[in-house]
Amino acid sequence: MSRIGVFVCHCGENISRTVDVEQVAKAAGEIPGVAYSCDYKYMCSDPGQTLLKKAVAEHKLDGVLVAACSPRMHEKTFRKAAEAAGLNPYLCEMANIREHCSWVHEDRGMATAKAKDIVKLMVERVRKGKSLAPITVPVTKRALVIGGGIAGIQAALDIADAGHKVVLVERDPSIGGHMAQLSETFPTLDCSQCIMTPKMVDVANHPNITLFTYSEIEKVEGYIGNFQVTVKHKARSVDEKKCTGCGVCMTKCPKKKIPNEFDQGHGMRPAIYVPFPQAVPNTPVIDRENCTMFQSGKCGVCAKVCGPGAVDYEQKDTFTVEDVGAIVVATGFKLYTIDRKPEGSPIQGYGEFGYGTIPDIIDGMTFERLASASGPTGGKILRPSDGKEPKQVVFIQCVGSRAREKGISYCSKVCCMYTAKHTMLYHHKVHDGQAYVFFMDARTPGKGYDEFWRRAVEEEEAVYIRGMVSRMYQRGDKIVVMGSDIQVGTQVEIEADLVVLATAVQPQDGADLLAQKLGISYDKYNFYSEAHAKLKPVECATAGIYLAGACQGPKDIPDTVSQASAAAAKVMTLFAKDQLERDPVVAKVNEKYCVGCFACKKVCAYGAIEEKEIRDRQGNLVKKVAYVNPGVCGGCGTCQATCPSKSIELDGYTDEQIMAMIEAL
Amino acid sequence: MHAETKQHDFEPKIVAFVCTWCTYAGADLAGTSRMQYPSNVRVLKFPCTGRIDPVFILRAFQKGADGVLVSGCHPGDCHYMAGNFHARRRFAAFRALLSFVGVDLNRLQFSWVSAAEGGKWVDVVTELTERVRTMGPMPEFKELEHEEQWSTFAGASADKVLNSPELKEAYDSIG
Amino acid sequence: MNAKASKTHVTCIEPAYYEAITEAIRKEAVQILKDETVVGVVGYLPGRRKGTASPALVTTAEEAGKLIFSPACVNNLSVYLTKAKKGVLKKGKVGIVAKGCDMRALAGLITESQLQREELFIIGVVCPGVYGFGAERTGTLTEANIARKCRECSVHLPDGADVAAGTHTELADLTPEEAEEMARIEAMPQAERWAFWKEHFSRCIRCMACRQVCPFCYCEQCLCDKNRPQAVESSPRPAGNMAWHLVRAMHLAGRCGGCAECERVCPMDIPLNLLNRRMAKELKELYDFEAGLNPVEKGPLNQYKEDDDQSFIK
Amino acid sequence: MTPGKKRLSYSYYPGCSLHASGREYDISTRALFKALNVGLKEVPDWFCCGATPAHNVDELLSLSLCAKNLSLAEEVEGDLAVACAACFSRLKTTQHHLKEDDTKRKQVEVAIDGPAAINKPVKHILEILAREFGLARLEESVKKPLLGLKVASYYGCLLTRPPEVPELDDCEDPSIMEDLLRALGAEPVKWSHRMECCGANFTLSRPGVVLKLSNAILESARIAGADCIMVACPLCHGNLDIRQKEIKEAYGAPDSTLFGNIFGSELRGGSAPDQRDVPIFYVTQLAALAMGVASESLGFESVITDPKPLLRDKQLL
Repeated sequence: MSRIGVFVCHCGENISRTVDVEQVAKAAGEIPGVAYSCDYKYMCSDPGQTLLKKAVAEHKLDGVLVAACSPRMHEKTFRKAAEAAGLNPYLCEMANIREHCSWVHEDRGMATAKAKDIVKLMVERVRKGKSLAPITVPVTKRALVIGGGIAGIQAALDIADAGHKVVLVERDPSIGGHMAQLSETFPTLDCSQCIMTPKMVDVANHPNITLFTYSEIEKVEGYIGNFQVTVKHKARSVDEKKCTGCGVCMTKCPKKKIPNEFDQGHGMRPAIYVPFPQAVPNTPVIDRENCTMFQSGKCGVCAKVCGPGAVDYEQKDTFTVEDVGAIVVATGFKLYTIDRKPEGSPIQGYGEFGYGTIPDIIDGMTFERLASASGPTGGKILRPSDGKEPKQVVFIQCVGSRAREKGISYCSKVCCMYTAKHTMLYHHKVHDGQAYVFFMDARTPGKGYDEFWRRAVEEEEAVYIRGMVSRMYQRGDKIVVMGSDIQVGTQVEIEADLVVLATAVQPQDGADLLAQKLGISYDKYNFYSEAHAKLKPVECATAGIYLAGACQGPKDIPDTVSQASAAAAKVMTLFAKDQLERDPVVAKVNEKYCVGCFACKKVCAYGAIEEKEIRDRQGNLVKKVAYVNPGVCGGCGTCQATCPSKSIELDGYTDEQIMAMIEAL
Repeated sequence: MHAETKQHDFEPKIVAFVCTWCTYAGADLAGTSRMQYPSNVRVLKFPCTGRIDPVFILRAFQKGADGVLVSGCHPGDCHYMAGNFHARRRFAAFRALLSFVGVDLNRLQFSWVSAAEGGKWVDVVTELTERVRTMGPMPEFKELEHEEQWSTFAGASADKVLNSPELKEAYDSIG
Repeated sequence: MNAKASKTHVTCIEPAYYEAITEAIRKEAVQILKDETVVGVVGYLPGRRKGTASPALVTTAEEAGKLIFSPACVNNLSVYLTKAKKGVLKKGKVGIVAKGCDMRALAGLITESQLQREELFIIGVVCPGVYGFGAERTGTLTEANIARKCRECSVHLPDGADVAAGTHTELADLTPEEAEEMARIEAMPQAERWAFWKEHFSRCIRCMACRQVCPFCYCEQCLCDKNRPQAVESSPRPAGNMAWHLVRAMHLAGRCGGCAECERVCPMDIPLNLLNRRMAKELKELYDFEAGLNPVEKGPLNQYKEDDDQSFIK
Repeated sequence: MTPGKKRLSYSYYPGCSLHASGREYDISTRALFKALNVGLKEVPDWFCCGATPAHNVDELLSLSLCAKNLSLAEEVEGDLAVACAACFSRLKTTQHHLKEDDTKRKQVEVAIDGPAAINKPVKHILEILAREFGLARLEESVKKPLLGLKVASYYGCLLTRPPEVPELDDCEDPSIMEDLLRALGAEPVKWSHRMECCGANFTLSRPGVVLKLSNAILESARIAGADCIMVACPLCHGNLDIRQKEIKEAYGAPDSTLFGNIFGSELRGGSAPDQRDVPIFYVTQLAALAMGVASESLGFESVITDPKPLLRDKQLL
């Protein structure tokens, strides 16, 4: 006979208002095998927990049921208390009589009856429960960082500085990300590349960092502490070991008129190129789609001029498998574009702005390149269509952002500040020019941020118009911007030479695909979801995977760097232990009865089930059975429902427990 | 949602098999949002709909459930990646079987209720409860529970089954 | 031996036809035993009573010369490879005489890792049909004595077998009795359907012959024999009977090869194959799955597609 | 008519304007449908849809007016064809609201004493021509292609907005009129003011506003090189056609155009603005003309800005 204790919580009045808790406790006491029952005002409080611990000792309880709120709320609390009292924590369960009962029913009689039933069911669950021991798994103290922008670089450097090995994987030929593209940074207006490039060099030189550029994540297997990540190294067509980075190939390449992605398509690059002069590594890559050699087989100039013989047209994609214990995802963002989106797309384009067909309507990143000393115009503000210096520039904020009707409801966070910066940069470079800004609100919470924005308005003569733009069209060589000024209450029309759109920050293309490989969740915009918005802002729900930077949501540089360091700290915390414990709700095979049909293996989404050979003492094969790798098992129990003979069983949700609960209905 | 104050002649027994990550959490949300729904439902928590064996549904009906709800995460949202996809096929097949042997499928409801869909939980539970209430108690499985093996022999079909005079005599002698 | 010969429809199948198959089987079985391709052949020997046949394992060429094939060869022999004669396989490759419906079971067993194709030598029978239960055994197969399952057989040709014995002949114009019966039940009002099955199941004596004869019921411990917990009541009472037959049908869904042995051996004449047929029909309609003659990677209930039908889910 | 295809047939809600100031639209619509052998049966006993004023005053009234008309339309077979952009907008909006809101639907059903026909398909003439009749068939049916006619297609406010209601075309960048014009052999011009407001019913209360807005439209069309403007709304037609003389008087001088630009405009550059007359056509007038319908039956006489010189010039008369 079991000796179960049932503790019925009033939750102040949250439960006792509609549920007669005394009656519930009394009824529980009458269930066979219940040795003790009581009710108490706040079970989760210190005295409540003490009450539980005392009862376990006094009544020699071998199982505990707390009838209170949702187990999602306090299961951990009470399991800890039970453990402190000497019980196995998995013999402590919760009956949810608050969320599932007192809060959703008003009839006291009915609610009390239901609460009694819930307690009755859960008593059976406790009775049939088993002691479970946490599973320990070893930790590989090597981290993978995905993405080589400022977030990835910061996380990689922090982890590496702590003495752990780091693999940094970047999709593009160079690390640096968006920050390397920026001209100057708010709120101090220091040159972005000046603060970024030293960090890039640090990464390249760090003995603990292995850098894979022009590489992508192919496959992720394993689990916290023990990931096996297959990295695809795209064929660079240049041998990184041989290349000295002299750059002769680039100067001799006959194909030079390819729009440069780094300059947002406004500068030109050859077919063999490094994205920008300070690229790390400084090894060129051949853009096979635009290379004459690859397209027609006739050229080969770069190979001929390459002294060390580093150019290799035959190079193939290669794959390596990296064993790591933790993963930091830092894949960053891209900017929304106003072009027409495909039919049925949740996100819309801007027909009223001409769907991106007017050349002198550019986005903020393009303006960064125009303003950058290393950009296509050498830092002169010249408009794309005819290379003239624009005298009237209209900046429009919240393009895509905060626009529910366009499919994006969030605030992109960085635009207010960078638009203020743009007006300043413009004013510094075109003294007789006038900047107008259409804005909804100026959102400038941040150290020195509001002062910065005020400076743009008060000292740098930017005209801020509160209101939105309804339409833009080309008339002659001007862009007519029609908008409203809601403070004056009038229509506004401006003839602009250049329009700069602060388009929304969106996750990178393929963010969802990477998330699926990693098994992490993402929101409807494809931003990665943190485990808890407030208390776990860096962790993913999937253990061992952490987030840094704009892949989780729009962020400016200081926030990104902070989060990257936080993610690194989480990785270091994980690496501080040699072994790690995990929840023991995993499947186990009854080898005696398993006949090895492997239906379980076929339905296991985790690949946790292997084939195991049972041999007799002579070493003859007796049979093959299923084996569950407890470190990999996710604990869903699909295998058990599939197994015809129920020779595989999920701890914590055994058939015995469930059947007993159904019997108690 | 207002409180159900009306007295009913029949309070059906509804059993809900739900996954812990989506529907259980959705039901929690209905609670924290103080939505109201009929109190007939008894919830059994599973890690995933993939864990739910058709035998459980059968057993619930045998043990007196008048209606059964199985609810989990929307396709693509499964915490365990694919458990609900497997469950979907399994229950599609099981429904066909139950229907073929003459079980009224109006008593067996499947739904996807996410952690954010407290309102949908309330709708699903209310709809099933009220539907089953109008259908009345489910007699089929309960009657079976109370029948004995040889009970059919006493009835009209005795001739058909008891096809030898010796057996019939033996049976009649038992009384 | 030419299985691909154009098929003919006749009003009855004479003993000579079966004799030709018998010859072909003997020749093949003797050969593979002689050249030690296999360690034994599972086939049929004449039964003690006239007009019967019984399953047998032959291990010598001499015995193999006595193998037969007749309309009385009703058994699905694949069951001898997993349960009764499981030990045979360990010694080496085994030959087996298999009709189309038996081959589906072999394919299923290979899918479920219970057999390896390379350990089998399949002597496929181009089977025109076998006797129905209780039918008159005249030596000639006619519309009057053919088994119900054979009336709508779609696997006369044992594609995928190592060798095939027989030419394609089948009885002409047979009404699909099982399909019609299934349609009749489906057309009943729900309460009538329940009454139909309730009556049938209540007769069940739980002799477990259906389980014993099923090639797919190879579990070492059946769920329905477990008592901790007891999912299915084990005594022959109506409640447990209903549960047993539903669990059985569910466990066979997507696996059953349609050999109808369960129905043949049932002493209480419960139309068990109708349940299996109904599940097969559903899985064909929903997932386009049909038990076939060749092994597959995963059965229909061990896989999914993201866009599977979910019209029944709210 | 293509053999094998069922003859299209519609019920028809002309609306008040088409029986009064916009008669040309009504008669050209009927003439066009007749020429295309498409059935058109006027809804018996229809009344005003409430137009723009009603819903500003009393929502229930405006919904009920349309709902009643829709249920009258249910009596006539075929989808409901509507020519007036405002009627179209009101009928579609009503269906949209009543589908979304059960409470409102019930109120309305009490008011009109019957079920609201929320599922009766309501189609604008444009979609009937371009989609249901089909551009290819239309092109085949053309007898007199509108060669050399440069047309600015003017959508106005209501045809495509708000995005979820009319389901006619892309809300901000539609192309249905241009597609139609190309099928008729005309040349649609690319211009900026396709979607701007003409001033609508301010024409009565604050004509100054209308002059300003309509002038911007006319001028933009002239700059784009258009010979004429094509509309699908009697009110737009009225504003652009009837007010042309007043607009010229008000904005004839250089630098007095468009909105009051508060931030230095240099666009007009001092030269006198183009003062050409811009005839305004209804969609159906142009289409019927291309189908070879006699111009006398298209109501060209009753408009203010005479289109005949232009049509003669293009050898279309």
